[in-house]
Amino acid sequence: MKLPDKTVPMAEAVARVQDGATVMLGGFGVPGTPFLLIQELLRQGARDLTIVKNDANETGMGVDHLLAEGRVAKLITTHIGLNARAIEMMNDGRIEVEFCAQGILAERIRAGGAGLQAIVTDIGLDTELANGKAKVEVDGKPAMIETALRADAAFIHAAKADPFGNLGYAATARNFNPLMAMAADLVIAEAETVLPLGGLTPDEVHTPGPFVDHVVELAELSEEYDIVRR
Amino acid sequence: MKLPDKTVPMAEAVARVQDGATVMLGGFGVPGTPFLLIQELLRQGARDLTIVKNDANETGMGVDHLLAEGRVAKLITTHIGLNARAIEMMNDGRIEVEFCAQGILAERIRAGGAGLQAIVTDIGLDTELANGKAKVEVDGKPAMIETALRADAAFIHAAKADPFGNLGYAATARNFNPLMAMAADLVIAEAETVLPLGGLTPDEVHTPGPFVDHVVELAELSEEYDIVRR
Amino acid sequence: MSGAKERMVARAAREIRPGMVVNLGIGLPTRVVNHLAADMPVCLHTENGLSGIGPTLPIDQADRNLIDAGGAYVSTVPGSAFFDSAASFALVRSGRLDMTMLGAFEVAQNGDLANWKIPGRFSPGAGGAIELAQKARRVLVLSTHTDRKGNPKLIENCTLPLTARGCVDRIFTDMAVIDVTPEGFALREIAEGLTLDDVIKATGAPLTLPEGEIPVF
Amino acid sequence: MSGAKERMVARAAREIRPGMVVNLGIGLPTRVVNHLAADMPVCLHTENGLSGIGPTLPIDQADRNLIDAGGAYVSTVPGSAFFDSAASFALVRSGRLDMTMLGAFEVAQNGDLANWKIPGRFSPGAGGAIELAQKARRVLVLSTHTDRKGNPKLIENCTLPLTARGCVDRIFTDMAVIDVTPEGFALREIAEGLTLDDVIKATGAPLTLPEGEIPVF
Repeated sequence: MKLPDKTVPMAEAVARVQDGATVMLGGFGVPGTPFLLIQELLRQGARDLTIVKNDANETGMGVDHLLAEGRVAKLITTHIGLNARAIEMMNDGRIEVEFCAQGILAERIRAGGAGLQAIVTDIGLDTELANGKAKVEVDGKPAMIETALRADAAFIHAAKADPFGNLGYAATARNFNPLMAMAADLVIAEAETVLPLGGLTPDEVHTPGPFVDHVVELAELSEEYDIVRR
Repeated sequence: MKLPDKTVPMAEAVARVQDGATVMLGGFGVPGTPFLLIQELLRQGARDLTIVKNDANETGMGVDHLLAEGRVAKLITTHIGLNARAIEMMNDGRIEVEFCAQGILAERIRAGGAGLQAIVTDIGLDTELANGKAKVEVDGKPAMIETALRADAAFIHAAKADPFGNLGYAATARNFNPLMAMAADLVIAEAETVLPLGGLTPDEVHTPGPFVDHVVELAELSEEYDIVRR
Repeated sequence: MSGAKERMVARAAREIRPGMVVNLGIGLPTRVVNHLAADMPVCLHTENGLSGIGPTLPIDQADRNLIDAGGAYVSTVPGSAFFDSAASFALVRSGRLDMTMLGAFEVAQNGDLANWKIPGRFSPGAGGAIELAQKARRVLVLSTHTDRKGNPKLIENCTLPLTARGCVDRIFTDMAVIDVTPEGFALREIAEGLTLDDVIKATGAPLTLPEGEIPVF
Repeated sequence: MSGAKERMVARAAREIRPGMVVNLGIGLPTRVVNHLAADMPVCLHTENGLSGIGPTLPIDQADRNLIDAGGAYVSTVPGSAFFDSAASFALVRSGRLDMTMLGAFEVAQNGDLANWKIPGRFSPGAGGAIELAQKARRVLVLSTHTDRKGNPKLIENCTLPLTARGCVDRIFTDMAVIDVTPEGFALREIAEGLTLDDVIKATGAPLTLPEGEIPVF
């Protein structure tokens, strides 16, 4: 046996994302955000999207392009404080925003990726994030059910990949990427480098290939990946 | 700042485990089983233990020593088919055995390590493993609550460690080790090699140091770690 | 292994399609790997934490830390990955396992599977079988057609504790290839040298027969 | 930064004990790191996936993939580890974070904290604050004693949406060090140059006073 090859051109992979899709985007701020896959999604024109991402990037970057072009119906996120447009669109009712505690967003995505229906947690029980969520007792203590999140597609940014879809992330660019790479029906990974099979050792792999559908090699990075000078 | 040093002699670390404790043991069969920590636990004499381990090893190895000496009150496990003594003691009522589906045992331990109260799953709903477990509906579908597992102590076997407790596992010796290393109040890692700080790169770390309480370097491995000749 | 069993295993191997991720259960299913072509693009998964299983190694070449779920000393291939037990079953439960091949004590005509417990006699625990049976996209059973006493394993209703309900898609035995359909068991192929009557007699539930000649394997 | 604020930060740094794992929130708390000795055995954690934060780097030495949760370009130390967001908060929720230092809009005398939302004016989301406040073993607040309009931030009951209930252990401001006790706010130390009356006037809830002379920081 040899492991299957999943490399495809970016346009072909992204064309599978339909209007109305839920799309997970890796990244925490700049590191790990799949900026070029987002650009391709923008170019192909999908609309009415539900975006799941830790943050809304900053104005003029990543998710903000989708917001500016009116492609986003809903955002499931933890913090949008660096994107004034996102806050304004939320306040004006032009997008719906669902906030999660950051680690609970991570766990809901992981639960989706792990084929669980939900997790049970006491995080946020005393806050408005508990509104509308089912409450249960575990060992006599109050908790609530946070349902698993899955997406139609997940866009992942990896530092290294092999053709089977084994992925390795760089430093804090890991963040939500390995979780989202488990949690979508269509997982597309853009990689700065695609090595031949065996180029990543079995111990270097952060996301095992069976979770990944398509691998796209980036010819070069755009400016959005660069260091942010404030 | 520099990272704290957590290396201690094995006897000192294991002495913190009391009679009646719940102890998690890494490993799937031989790989990843902390045989020398188990030997030390046996030597120090703790009894009435609840052991959480994927399997009961084979006769004459690992968990079987604790069973043979009558130290185990309860076993939480997935499969004990290679240990006739464990099956016999279960059938005679000399130990209590709680069976879990293998991946659900993994998730219950992980949930304990992640500070969650429980997970919600449909695994085993149609089987006798569902007996006595709370049922819930998620998005209109039936599921059940599997409570998180935590232990008083977890014994971990690592291939490499550094003094801060960063751990790296070898091949399929990983299995339950990184999950259990998150899920106990006292996490003791035995390591085949303890490298100086920096000897494991930040990307090579499978279990981050903050989860680990004590690091014990193994002078040499016992025969139990060897290849099993059947 | 008898000729009939060997042909059963070879026939089952033909179910594996290019691109699949496959988990082969302990026992007969493991032997399917011997019938896969060297250039077949497929990923074998073992639940103790490896995708991309390579050939089983003799003891003198074995790595003490590299086993499959059955305890065999295996190897890696270019592109293998190691992961923990939670990630391993995440893959199974979330639909990334295209196929599993499992053994059976009993299979019911509605696809119920019992393969982990004979109360009072044999209760080792289910290991990973419940999740494999319940969540693999396609569940194949590889088994002798009857038990050691000659009693049928394919029956109307399971009498043993279930592994999973309605999970089995297709059954390969030393006598036949049989699908589980909404109408119950449907005979698809028959082992070389057997008559239709042999198969019917050894089966504990009604068999829908194919139209025309029955293919032989 | 004013002298009083600088002394507040230096004072807060003295809460960090050898062996601790500490998360420093965005803003004033981050500056605590400048007051830790080079040989202090401590592990700094940032929720975006790093244990063992090293010094912040100037732009021309920065690694584009290595930031803290506030977006600063940081570095590693020998023994640092990278992990994903789920593992990062697993550490927080399971009790492995010995201490966090957070900012505040309001702290109530029962330890309730509000620091993430001013309805109608500022609703960016809580990020990781809810879990840090609810689950760190010790929660310290670093904040100015009053808001920009001079209104007290330490009050009887929070008026803003809560981050977590009863979570705050100790508060460091530019005016005082105050503990949250079962009897409400207890003054522990006072900033150099201030009178007791200054602190009482700027605080929106009763203050228990220490016996004897009040230590100055």
